[in-house]
Amino acid sequence: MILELAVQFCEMLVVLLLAPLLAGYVRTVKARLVGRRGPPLLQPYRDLLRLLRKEVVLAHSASWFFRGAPYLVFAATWVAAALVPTFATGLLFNYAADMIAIVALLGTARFILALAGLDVGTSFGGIGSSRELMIASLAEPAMVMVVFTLSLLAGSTQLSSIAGFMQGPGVGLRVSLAMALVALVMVAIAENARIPIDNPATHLELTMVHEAMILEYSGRHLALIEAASFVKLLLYVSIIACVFAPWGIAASGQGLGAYLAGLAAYAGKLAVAGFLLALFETAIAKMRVFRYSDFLGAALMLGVLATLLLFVSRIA
Amino acid sequence: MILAGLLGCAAALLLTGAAALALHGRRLAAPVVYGVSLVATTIGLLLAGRALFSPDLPGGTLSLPIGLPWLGAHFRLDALAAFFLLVINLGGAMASLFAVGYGAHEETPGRVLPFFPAFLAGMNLVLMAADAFTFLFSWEFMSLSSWALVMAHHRRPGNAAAGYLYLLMASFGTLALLLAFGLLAGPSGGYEFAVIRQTPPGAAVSAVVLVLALIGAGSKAGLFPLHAWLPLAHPAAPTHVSALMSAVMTKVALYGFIRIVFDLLGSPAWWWGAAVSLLGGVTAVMGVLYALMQNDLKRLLAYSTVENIGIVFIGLGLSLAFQANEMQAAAALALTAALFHCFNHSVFKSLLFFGAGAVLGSTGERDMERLGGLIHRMPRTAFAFLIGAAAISALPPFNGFVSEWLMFQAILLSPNLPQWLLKFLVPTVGALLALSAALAAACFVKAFGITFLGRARSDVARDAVETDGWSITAMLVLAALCLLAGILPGYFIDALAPVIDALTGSSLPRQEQLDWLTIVPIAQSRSSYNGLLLFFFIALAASLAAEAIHRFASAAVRRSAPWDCGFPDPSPATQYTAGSLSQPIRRVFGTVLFRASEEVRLPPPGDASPAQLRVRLHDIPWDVLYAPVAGVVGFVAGRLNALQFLTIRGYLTLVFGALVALLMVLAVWQ
Amino acid sequence: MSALFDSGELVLLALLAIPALGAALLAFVQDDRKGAWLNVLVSFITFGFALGLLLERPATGPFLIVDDLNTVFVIIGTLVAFTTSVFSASYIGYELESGHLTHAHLRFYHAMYQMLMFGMNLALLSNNIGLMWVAVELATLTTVVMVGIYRTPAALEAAWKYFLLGSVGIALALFGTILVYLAARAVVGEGLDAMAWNVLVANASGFDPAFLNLAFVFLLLGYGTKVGLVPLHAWLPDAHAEGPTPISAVLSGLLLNVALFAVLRFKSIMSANPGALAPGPLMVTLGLASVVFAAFMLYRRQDIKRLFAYSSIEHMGVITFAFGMGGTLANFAGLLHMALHSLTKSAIFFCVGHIAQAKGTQRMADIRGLTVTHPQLGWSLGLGVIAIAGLPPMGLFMTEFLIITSTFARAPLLAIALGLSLLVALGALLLRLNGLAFGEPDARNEPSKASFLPIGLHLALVLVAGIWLPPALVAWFQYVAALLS
Amino acid sequence: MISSLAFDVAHLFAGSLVLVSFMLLYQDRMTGLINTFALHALVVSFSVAWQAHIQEAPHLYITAAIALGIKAVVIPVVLHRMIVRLGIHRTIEPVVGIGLTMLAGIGLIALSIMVMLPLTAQAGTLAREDLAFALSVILLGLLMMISRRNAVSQVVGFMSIENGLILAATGAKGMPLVVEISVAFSILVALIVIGIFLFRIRERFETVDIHLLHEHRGEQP
Repeated sequence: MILELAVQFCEMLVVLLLAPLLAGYVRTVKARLVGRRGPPLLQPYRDLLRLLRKEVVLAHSASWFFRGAPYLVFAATWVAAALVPTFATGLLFNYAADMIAIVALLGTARFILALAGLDVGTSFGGIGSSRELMIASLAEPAMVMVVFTLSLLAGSTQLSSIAGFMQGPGVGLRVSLAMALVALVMVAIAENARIPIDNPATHLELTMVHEAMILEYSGRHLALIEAASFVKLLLYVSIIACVFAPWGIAASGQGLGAYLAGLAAYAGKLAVAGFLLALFETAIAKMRVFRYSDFLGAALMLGVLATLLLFVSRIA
Repeated sequence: MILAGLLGCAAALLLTGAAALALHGRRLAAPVVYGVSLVATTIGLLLAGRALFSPDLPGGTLSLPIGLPWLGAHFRLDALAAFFLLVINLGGAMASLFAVGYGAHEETPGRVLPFFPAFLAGMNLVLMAADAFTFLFSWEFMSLSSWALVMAHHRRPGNAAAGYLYLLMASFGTLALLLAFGLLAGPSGGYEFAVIRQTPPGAAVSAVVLVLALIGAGSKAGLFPLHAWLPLAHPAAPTHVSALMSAVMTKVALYGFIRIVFDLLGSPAWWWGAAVSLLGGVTAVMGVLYALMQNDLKRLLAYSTVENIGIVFIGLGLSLAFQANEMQAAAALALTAALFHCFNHSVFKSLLFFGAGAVLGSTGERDMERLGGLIHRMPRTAFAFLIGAAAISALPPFNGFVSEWLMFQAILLSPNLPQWLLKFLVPTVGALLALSAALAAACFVKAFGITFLGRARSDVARDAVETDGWSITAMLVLAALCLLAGILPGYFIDALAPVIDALTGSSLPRQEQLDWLTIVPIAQSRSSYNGLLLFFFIALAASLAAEAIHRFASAAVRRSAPWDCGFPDPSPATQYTAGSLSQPIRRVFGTVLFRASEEVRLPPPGDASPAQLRVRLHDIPWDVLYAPVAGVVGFVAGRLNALQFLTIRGYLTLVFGALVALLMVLAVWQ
Repeated sequence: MSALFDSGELVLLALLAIPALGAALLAFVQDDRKGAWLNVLVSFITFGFALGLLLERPATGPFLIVDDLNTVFVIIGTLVAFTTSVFSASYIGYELESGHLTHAHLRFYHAMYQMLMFGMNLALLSNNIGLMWVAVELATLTTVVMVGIYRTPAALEAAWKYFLLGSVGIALALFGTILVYLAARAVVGEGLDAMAWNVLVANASGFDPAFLNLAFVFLLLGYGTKVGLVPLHAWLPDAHAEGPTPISAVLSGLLLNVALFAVLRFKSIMSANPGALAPGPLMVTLGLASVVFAAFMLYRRQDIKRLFAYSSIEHMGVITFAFGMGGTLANFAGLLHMALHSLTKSAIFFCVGHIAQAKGTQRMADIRGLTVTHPQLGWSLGLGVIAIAGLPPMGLFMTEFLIITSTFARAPLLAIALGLSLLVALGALLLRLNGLAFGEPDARNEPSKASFLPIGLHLALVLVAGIWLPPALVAWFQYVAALLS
Repeated sequence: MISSLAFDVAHLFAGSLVLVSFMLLYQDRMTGLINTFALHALVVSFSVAWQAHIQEAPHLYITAAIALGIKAVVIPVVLHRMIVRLGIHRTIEPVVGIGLTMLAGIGLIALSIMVMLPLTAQAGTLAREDLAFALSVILLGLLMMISRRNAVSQVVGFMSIENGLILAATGAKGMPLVVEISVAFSILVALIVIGIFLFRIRERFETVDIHLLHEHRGEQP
């Protein structure tokens, strides 16, 4: 019991600590791919610490909600990430939330952030929020359809059980799984404000979504929101990893060795995923705002198709 | 006896309505009436709760020698009725509590006070009625009293028309239900529910009854496309009545549907589930899209009611589909989700309408384009409204999420259904449900963000003051309920068990003894959810972060002008408006579903006049369904009207014609 | 007590004599107030004697008869006549002040009022079909005169239309009566017996069905003209609209019922004869036609009294429909519907009369926001319209529930047609109510010295009937209904 | 015991009444119309008198007398003066051509006979024939009323209906109240005539109607 609790908490810490590293890693890889040296690998940590130490500059029209939002966003995202099996499944609290609940938790974070964008009452916050809402209104259903596909297949919405099922012999190569993967990746890209939906590096106002929403934030608030977005990226990567690449992931109560092995495997997956993401981002260009709906609509359609095709492949 | 007590409450409410007439014009009238309603509904609430939670339900039947002679009025209290009585009396009590304070804003109390208790009584009676006549009588009485309340502000433009459409649709629905009961009772004319239960009708008849019930109860609940009256009528009433109509009366309509289809109609056919759940899905998505297009706060809330009704119907449809295939456990899950959502919706929709009412009372504005920044002037209202908005957007750890989560769990059982149509349909409905949930979040970001956040868009909004204590209390109680039902859903699910058991012959496993108060609808390995832990973790993480940062990093704050990329504009007009916030979503969905058209008028170069953007939305069901009917009636009336203006000779010709015709009939017949 | 006049016959004679004497007396009363209140008094005494019928029932004579059926009609009739006379007292006073009527007219009016009562009581109580015919004609003629009493061109035109159509109806009814006599003569022999209703019913089985069929066609059309069944209705709206409002109330509340009563009498003769064609289908057809037609006609009305006149056509259609469907349940519903309709519709006309006086117009376009300017009148009208539209808690909901469901069990399509057309009518009535009672009030609002006793009494009765019917009444009505089927 | 001759005579009268009804339909001059109606009334009164004779029912003579006095003499005279006063003694605008009206009339007679045929002999052949004729007279009267755009000819039509009724009533042997009824009817007719006379109802109801409709009704077509 105590051990399980310890493992659970250390997973939470791992998630929190690895997140900025992943972000920095992706940045570096991107820089290298376009032939720049890029910032050092640990730059995100430095940024966070610097921001944390700075004072907060609040607009006059900011309300208590504006000040509370970052903490809630950070907490919701972190909790969601902590509930995803990273290096081990069946942790103590994994059953507290299944995949649907995790998606919904991210929804909570987004809800709060979108409201925070509206709080100061500037036009940029509005742009960010309204675009974020449009993206979410398509991305979330797509995500839910992916969840459908997986859970119909695995007969469970628990990530641990799904991971267990995916390791087992029951799964062959299935067209619907491929579709689900593609849809999931597209959703992940949209949700994490990556190219082609959004550009985390940009400060060209009119194309911003996430950046515009948090434009008025500064100091520790900004730090928390940045941290939350790092964690979110990690979360999606972990989901993909634990569902589509469940190899080496430790089951609960296998002892310390298994956990360490799982941790190593997890780090490896993160590295691969980060590299692929960087590669993808350097390869394509950003979209116009009103093409988003096509992109995400495609994701949604893929999700639905995956769910429906599941039945075909079932009887086949 | 509990039933007698509940009837007593209804009678007391009716008398209060009568007394309100006597008290007309007194200053004391409003507090007295609302106070008595509060007491009566609270007693009703307790009695219903007692009936629901006591293991062996002392329901019993009561028949009074009133109403239809030689039939009498039959009343019965079973688990289903008890649950819905709980819901509506909770809503009624909260509305009364809110109104004790809010009633002060009422300019024509004489048009509200007599009908408010009567409305409550009518709803109570519908739930207790145990024969067709009493049911329809109370049902129509409920419609009538609520119509009177809608007409309370008849001098505002559009309200009278809204009331007209409302009562017309209500009577249409009642006619449908009347025919449904006529079919159920059969030629023998056994109108008691007990008699109807003993003689389940044939397949064809049941199908017709289902359709009639969908029309009758659906038109009252706001099922697409019979919803047209709802967003007009609900906002037209005084706000605490809007809350009742939207949050509570729609539940009575759902009760009617459940009572007829699940209880009286016998075993369902599989395609019923398909039809009902598909209708529900379409209703949910259309409702929330309509809501997103609104700028009137109360109308937005009314449309979101349509959405939630759709969600409930999805659950009911699933339950029918599962029942038709003897998958009782799954049916129980779906029905639990539906009923739990009924309860949740009644809670957070009341809360949201109260918030809208508080805003309306202190600013006199319903148009969000003229609101904003109210969080500074009305912090408590804003807080409560925020909770409600999060809950209705199905966000954990609040209650809205739990019921939708259960709904998803039920949907995920669809592969076990034998029928191919259902196999394909149910996941599609699931997609619709997910879409509506996401859109609902967007919709309520708009509702809360534009109304309470940002900068005030008008003087009234700038000078708003926090509302009175009664209203705040009502809102906070409801907010607390939203959280409680969200983090301790197990107890609520267990409370539903007798209802589900009575209707599906099965029920979910007991939840309360599971460790950490997790809820597990089917099996631990399959799916589980623990709102308590989530809430605990979020609270912990947030407070830890805050604590740590303030201690070890900086806690300094400096106020200044907004950054706004270096060009802060003092005018609030530069904020995003309600219309512009939903514009991207309108671009995505509206062009097809609303035939939305935008025309931009730019002034010629050198002209300083502002550019204009006009958006035109079409209400397609209105265009294809309601307008033609009105057109036909008008046309026929116009044509027949000529007969009013014949000459006497013309009329004599009519008589002559009739005579000759009859004589010919006679000659032929003999 | 002498054998010649036992108390029952006394009651019977009183029912006929008091109105007749009252008419004669009122013709000579100079003072208007006295006249009005004497009118009330006489009507009240008549009503009292009508109640007496419940206690003591006289033996059936060759000319007069008292049975359960006409007792129902007589009591309702005399009650409405009494309340209407109360209303008319407060109404006519205003008409005098505003100079619409002269004293001479008023005397005439009151005398005619009692004459009308006499005619209707005679028609209801007569056992002889010829006598009944004469009485109905008398009642018609008196109402014709009263419709035309304002002497405005519109009033005269309405009276004339009523008169001519009524006369043709009378002619047809007479021919039917003659045919019935001929049919009866062959069986029961010549003379009075062959026209005595109770004898006819007793021996109807032996009559020549062909005779009866032909007769019923003429009788249905003849008396149906008085009932206001489509397509014989033409006189009704104008007669209601142009006459004094008390007369509109009496027309809708009483005269239509009397004509319907005549039809019922002959219907029961018909149904007593196995060979004759069932009268049901004919009545159902005419009834449904009336409902549908009136429902649509309601939409384009601009005159408030004409509106409610058409609604009377609609409800007469419903009642005829119910009786045509037959069966105890439908007949019961029909009887109850008729009684409640008389009460409701006359109450509505009371309101309308006061409203028209207060607003100085009958054009609905010029009457707005009554609940604001005249709350009592406005809400009473609202309640009346709700009742007449068949919404609970008023009694007509119950009767329409019974009619539709009992029909639905036998002829679903008919029931649906009836239900839908009732819905159409409800739409029209509510639309008008919206305009009249709600919205921004119009400028003109003189206070009206309305007497709310009759309105309140009628509406209260209808409300109570909607919630609780006394078992005695139910049993009695059921007996009558069984008698009819 | 009544001889067959009696029947034939009664029959003759009834038949000739139908004939006169046809003549009424045929008229296209007001004066001619009124005169023909006087003839109509005359025939009726003879027929009634004959019935009184063969039924030994003296009270029927009163009916006959009324018919003779009022409808064959007084009313025609009044009408004559009236049409002169109203200046409408020229023509009577028929709605459809006379010929068509006559055809319709023949159709009506056929109809009335068809309707009467199934009557069993129980009623007695005479009654049957008589009724057929009476019914034809009534229907023809109605046809008259609706095929003339003219108040006076409508009154004439109505009175011919009444004659038909009296024919039927008197034909029905031993029927009570016949006299009363005929009296009541005569009052009715008188009232109608007075109505036209007093209220100056012009040659056409149309003009009256439309005029009133637009000005006084508060109802626009």
